[in-house]
Amino acid sequence: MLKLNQVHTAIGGLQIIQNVSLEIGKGEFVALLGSNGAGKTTLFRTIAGVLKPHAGSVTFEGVPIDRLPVHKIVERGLVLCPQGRQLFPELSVQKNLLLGAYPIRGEKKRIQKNLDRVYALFPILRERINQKAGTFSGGEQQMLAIGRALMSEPKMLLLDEPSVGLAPLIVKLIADVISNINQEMDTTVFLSEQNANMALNITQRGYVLESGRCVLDGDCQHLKTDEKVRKAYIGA
Amino acid sequence: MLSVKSLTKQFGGLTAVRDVSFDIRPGEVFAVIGPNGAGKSTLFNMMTGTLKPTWGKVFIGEDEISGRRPYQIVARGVARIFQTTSLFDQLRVIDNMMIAYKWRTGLGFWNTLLHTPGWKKYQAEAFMNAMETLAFVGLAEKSEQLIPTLSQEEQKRLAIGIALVSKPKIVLLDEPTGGLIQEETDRITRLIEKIREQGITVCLIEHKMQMIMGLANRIAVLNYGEKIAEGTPDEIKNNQAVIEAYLGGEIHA
Amino acid sequence: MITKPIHTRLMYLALFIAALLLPLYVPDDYIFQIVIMSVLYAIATSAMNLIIGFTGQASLAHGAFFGIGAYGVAILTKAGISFWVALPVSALIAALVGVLVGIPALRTRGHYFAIVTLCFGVIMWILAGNWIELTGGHNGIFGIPQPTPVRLPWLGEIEFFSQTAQYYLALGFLLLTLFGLHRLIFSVFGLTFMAIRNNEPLADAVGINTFTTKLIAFVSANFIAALAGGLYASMIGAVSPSAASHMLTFNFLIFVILGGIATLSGAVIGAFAIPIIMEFLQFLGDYRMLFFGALLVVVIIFFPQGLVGGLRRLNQRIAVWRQNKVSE
Amino acid sequence: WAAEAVIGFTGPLSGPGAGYGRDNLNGLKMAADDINKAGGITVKGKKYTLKIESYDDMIDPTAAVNNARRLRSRSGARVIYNPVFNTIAPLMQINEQRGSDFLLMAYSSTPKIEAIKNDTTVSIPPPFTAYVQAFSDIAWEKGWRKAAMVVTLGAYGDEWREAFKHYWTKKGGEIVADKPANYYTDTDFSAQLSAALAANPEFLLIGGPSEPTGLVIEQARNLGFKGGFMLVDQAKMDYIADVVFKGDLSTMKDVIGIVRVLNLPSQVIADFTKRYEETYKVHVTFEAALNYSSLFAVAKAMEAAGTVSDPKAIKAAISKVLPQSGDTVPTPYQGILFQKLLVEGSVGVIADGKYQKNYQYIWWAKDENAFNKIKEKMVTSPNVEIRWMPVEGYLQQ
Amino acid sequence: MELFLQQVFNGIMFGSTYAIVALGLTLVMGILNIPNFAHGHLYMLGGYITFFFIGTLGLGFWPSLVLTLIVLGLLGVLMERIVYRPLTDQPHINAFIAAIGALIFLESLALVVWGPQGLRIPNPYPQNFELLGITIGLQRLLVIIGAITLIFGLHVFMKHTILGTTIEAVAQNREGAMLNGINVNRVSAVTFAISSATAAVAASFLSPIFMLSPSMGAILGMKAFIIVILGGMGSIPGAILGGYILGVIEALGGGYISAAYKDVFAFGALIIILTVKPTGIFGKKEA
Ligand SMILES: Nc1ncnc2c1ncn2[C@@H]1O[C@H](COP(=O)(O)OP(=O)(O)OP(=O)(O)O)[C@@H](O)[C@H]1O
Ligand SMILES: Nc1ncnc2c1ncn2[C@@H]1O[C@H](COP(=O)(O)OP(=O)(O)OP(=O)(O)O)[C@@H](O)[C@H]1O
Ligand SMILES: [Mg+2]
Ligand SMILES: [Mg+2]
Repeated sequence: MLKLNQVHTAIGGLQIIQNVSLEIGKGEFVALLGSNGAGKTTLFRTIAGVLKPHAGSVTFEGVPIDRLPVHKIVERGLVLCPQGRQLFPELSVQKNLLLGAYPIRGEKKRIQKNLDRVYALFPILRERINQKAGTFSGGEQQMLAIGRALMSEPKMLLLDEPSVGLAPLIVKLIADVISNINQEMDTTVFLSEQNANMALNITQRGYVLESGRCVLDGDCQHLKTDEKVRKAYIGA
Repeated sequence: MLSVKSLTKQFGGLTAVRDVSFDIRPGEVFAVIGPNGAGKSTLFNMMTGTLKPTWGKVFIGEDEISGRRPYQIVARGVARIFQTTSLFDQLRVIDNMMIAYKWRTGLGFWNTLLHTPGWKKYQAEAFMNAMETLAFVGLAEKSEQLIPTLSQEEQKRLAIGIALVSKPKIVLLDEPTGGLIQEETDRITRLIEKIREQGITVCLIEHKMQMIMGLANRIAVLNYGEKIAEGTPDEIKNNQAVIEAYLGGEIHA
Repeated sequence: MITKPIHTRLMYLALFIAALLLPLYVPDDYIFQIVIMSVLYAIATSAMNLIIGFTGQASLAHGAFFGIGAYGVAILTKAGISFWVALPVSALIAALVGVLVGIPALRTRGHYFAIVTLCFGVIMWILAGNWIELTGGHNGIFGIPQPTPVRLPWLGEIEFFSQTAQYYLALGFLLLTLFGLHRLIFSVFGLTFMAIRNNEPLADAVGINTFTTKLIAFVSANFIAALAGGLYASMIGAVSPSAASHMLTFNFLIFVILGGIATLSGAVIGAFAIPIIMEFLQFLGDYRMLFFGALLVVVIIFFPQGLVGGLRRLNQRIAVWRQNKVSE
Repeated sequence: WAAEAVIGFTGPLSGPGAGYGRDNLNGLKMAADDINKAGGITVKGKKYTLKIESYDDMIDPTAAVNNARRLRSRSGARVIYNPVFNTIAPLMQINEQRGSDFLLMAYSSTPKIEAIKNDTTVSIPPPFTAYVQAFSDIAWEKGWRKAAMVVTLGAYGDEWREAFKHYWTKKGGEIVADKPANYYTDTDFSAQLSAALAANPEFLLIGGPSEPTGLVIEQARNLGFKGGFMLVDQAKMDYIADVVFKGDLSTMKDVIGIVRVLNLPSQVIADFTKRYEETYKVHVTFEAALNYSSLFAVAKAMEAAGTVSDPKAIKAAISKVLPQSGDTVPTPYQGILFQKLLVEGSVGVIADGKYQKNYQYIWWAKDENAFNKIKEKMVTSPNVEIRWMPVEGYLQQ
Repeated sequence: MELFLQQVFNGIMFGSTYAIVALGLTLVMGILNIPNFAHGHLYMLGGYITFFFIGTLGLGFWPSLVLTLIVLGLLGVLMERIVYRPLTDQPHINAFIAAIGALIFLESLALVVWGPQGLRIPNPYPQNFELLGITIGLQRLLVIIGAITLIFGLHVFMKHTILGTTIEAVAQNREGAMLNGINVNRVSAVTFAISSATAAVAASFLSPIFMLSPSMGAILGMKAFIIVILGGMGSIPGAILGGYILGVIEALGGGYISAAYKDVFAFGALIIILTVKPTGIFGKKEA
């Protein structure tokens, strides 16, 4: 479904992503592990088209997307739920969600269906339809961000560190919802996390990123028992 | 050491912190935990003068510091780091440290302009202290580097170094390991222990329970702006209210 | 702190000598006039760089403080006070006004600070045009005496009627300004300016009295701007509201940005380059400003770091090119 | 092949003063063309053509000084024109410097210019105070007593208001409102006009640049004002009538102002106006006419002085070539007084929507006798009345 | 009393102009974060374009208004594309310098094309009528009504259409909007088009009462800039309220106290407001 071939990305002259190749099949649930600053966000932004790789290629469903503008990539069904949530703080919950449905604007029925689906996942959002997104707590904002990303029925969802800075209770809730999205809604999910414990528990496969290079990959059981991964990401 | 008396903060209609009191004892590591939006950072902001409390007071020893400006509070020995790593990222590592040391010196406008005899002395003193503290946080070799070239962990260390350089009595650390992986978290934990060994009191906000439980002498738990518990790690672990509001019955994350 | 490598020092020395010998080389009064004015502008622009470039506070009242200096010297010297007293007194008045304005204005930040200072600038400009008893209204004040001659050892008595004398007078002040600014900026104290520009909440949190520091930068900038204004008044011999107008501020701003913000040399280069370009474009006649407007846009797009930034980039390119050559 | 004598011009050619600056410049250009077409000038047997070189200064003193320096050192101009007091003053600071001296031809009607003693300055227009007195006298004769002022802000406007207030109240008139407005930046004057009209004046003293002055007339009428207008001399009655109101005098109805150029008692005026308007595609103004005449005087003075490069000598020779005759220039100069060229203040009147008789005021004659001597030499015409009116500060002769 | 009413009416008419012009600017400043100091010059150009259609081509008032609106809208798009888009990632002060360049260019352009003399457009509705003892010009009334219609229309557009919402979304979070499939560049272009078109409307309505000159945009542009900040950057109600406040202060200050100092009152009031409330009337609290 998604294929990266020897991707290099630089920001402001600084090489951040170096020679990353990976492939994710339809319906898979894959983790991207890496410490802070390893380049996870940069990689995701490259896939989503916010940054343009200066070498290598990104293909989605067989079509090269690395030169497309972001909105065209979204229209193809590849949606990034960004780190830091990137909500519209002054707009209501409802409007945030409706903007998530921008690629399918006009299709009233479909939008309503998706709205109901998101409210079913996160009942708390339904209670606060008219509250401004900016006044939400961190956990609620994360839910809204995920909900918004689902509004256009993406074929593939990139989730960038949804658990960062969240309380243990909320982390668990979010983890459940993401598994649910992958399994029940049949959405391919690529999840970036430095909380390896959580990520490796719910995903099937994972890549490990260090200083912009992909240093390790394999299925989760394998990764969990890897000595280096244990020491660096999971702890004694 | 540092005591907080009935602190309350309202933002418009929202009460972010409600009637919170506690005392931090000299030499301990005091942790503040709680769900997102519980008001932890707001509490820190009031303790350091970044925000004015709507109600309540903060004392350092006998001295009331609430209502004073941040720089006055720093001068009374309270240093802090921010939740999102905050550095002077247009400047070099050493410059960051010197700036933080400046208030302890006489490096003011006239001394600088006129290069008075004191100026040289202060300049040397500032440099020495900066280098010493950099060595303490493990960044001695990086003194000439620019901030963007540092790793995340190094940036966190530098942030802690900036707080320490002016020799505070107490440092307030807001999520010093936020976003770090386990390995790095462990190293920062060791650094915090080292700070405690220096006799500096530490007040800490974290979400990483494993780390907190091992490090803190005492913990206060906030929920919806209110303090719902205070005690030793063992007491907190078994506190029913805390489990329901925050821990969710599971103690590692 | 930041010690300069020897070849930069040599370059500065060469520039200094060239500046001293310049009167020998100017081809005519016209070029000389532009040079003198550029030296004055360079003083004001360097000061503006202190508050805008290094401290990050976009003060748009700079022209007004230039004007306070100009009017101060005009009024005082016409009242018979010696230029050498009138100049520092006017600059001190500007500094005082700076304190009074800065205390409320520095409560605001970013765009808001820019607008508050712009409004203050416009008010001063209007006052200059309408407070007839003090400022002579829109006609301004004319017949301002030249600086009173000074007696110096070896050189004898120096009059300031000739362009050469005016040039050295202005140059002296420019060097003094640069010397002072250099001391301030390349020091721990100067780092606090940049700390505020970079991250004000953190600066606050590490014990810097950010408000006072900003005020010091603002007031110093105003003091120097007023010095430049005072020199201007006595050299041009007449002041009118245009010497205190916001258009002047915008000119300074253009000099700073196109020269290269937050570099000592950028402000000076901008203050020379832009007026010279403007004069050079005279041949375009009616189309001059049309062209100049377009040129501003193009330059800012292609040289966002100003001319100094452009030069640096060029230097880097050359260095890289050399390295490649060596490695070949 | 003749040598060139460069006449410099620095003035506003862009920005709010651009129209005014160009009127000045056009007059000079036309004069130079006419002089050159007639064979140029002959100085000590050598033929010269005149060349106008102009630079924009946007009324910025620094730019004006730069321009003058450029004109003097690069182009060798020894005569430089400038039309705004704010830039004239600094030019007077440099125009006597050894080696870079030039004759400053200053077009500004403020008497302040004469307050600065300068051996190489000549001012071109009549002092506006002459108009203040002349207009007031005519208004008084018409029986107007209650005045309200909505004059332009700025140096010139401020001085006009002050002078008018002084003279009008001395005469016994009353000023019921003084609400200046910025004619350069404002486009709506109803706030000031409403306030002024609320005091029920019989006439309004208004004016600044001509176009906005026309607008003020229109807006005042729209607010229901039925009385008369007095226009400060910067506002040109003919421009307002012909351009703003397209020749229809019914809105203006009752006006006292500077004379319509076409109504000047001069033999060449019709031809001058026609050629001017054809060449520059703009309405002729008094500035154009006066500058035109002044350059003729300068050219003649160069011939008389036998030099094109000695400003002092040229200035000294000006008195020898005056008075000018009415069949060469539209506004003949009668003489020069220290540094002021002498030309009568010409006043035009519109009453009940029709042009009336014009008045020409001789403002510099010390006594009746001197006046009659001057009058003899002047061009006359049946619908012009020549009057004597001494103006304070100019009675030395 | 009548005089007072007359002045208030004048103030409201002015305020209407200020409000529309500031509204257009706040869209661009609040949303695209571009300090478009040349906004007043777009207004000036709008006046000249109207003059071109009415005076030179002899079209009627309303068709000219619509045509001007279109021309200026396109010009806005062009300006965004050529001048400001290349500066997206630069500091604001650079965009400010570019804006100064753009305004110098536009003013010189008008000067070269139409000359320095003031130009007039015949007034399509020269009728006057009396109400409560004050004289009201029909065209002036039209300015007020036009402004209110425009403000209302813009409000509906921003709050109740999906395109309007995308504009707000881009304002609040550019990258977030991008990631939702919004074509941010197109939104910028549309915003700029709307912004310049509103300036053009103001100019079209006013030019029959006023006079056109190349420098007429300078002061208005500066005032619009100040109003936007006074109201709170990006705040639409702030721009409208700020516009009316300034209009009325000027009319009353200019009419009753002193025209020379009327801007001193207006700007002085502004300084006081901002030092009391450092982020403008409707400004967001700083984090
Ligand atoms: N705009 C930028 N300019 C310069 N460097 C940048 C920029 N954005 C990111 N970087 C650098 O790129 C590297 C990778 O950053 P990235 O945000 O992709 O990491 P990450 O793995 O997502 O980390 P995190 O856990 O913090 O989300 C870091 O060293 C960072 O400093
Ligand atoms: N400046 C402000 N204006 C309005 N509300 C604020 C402001 N700062 C914080 N809040 C609100 O106050 C509450 C407490 O926020 P605070 O940042 O203190 O939480 P926290 O406990 O630090 O959470 P986290 O663990 O996510 O950092 C939140 O609901 C937040 O939205
Ligand atoms: Mg990341
Ligand atoms: Mg927090």
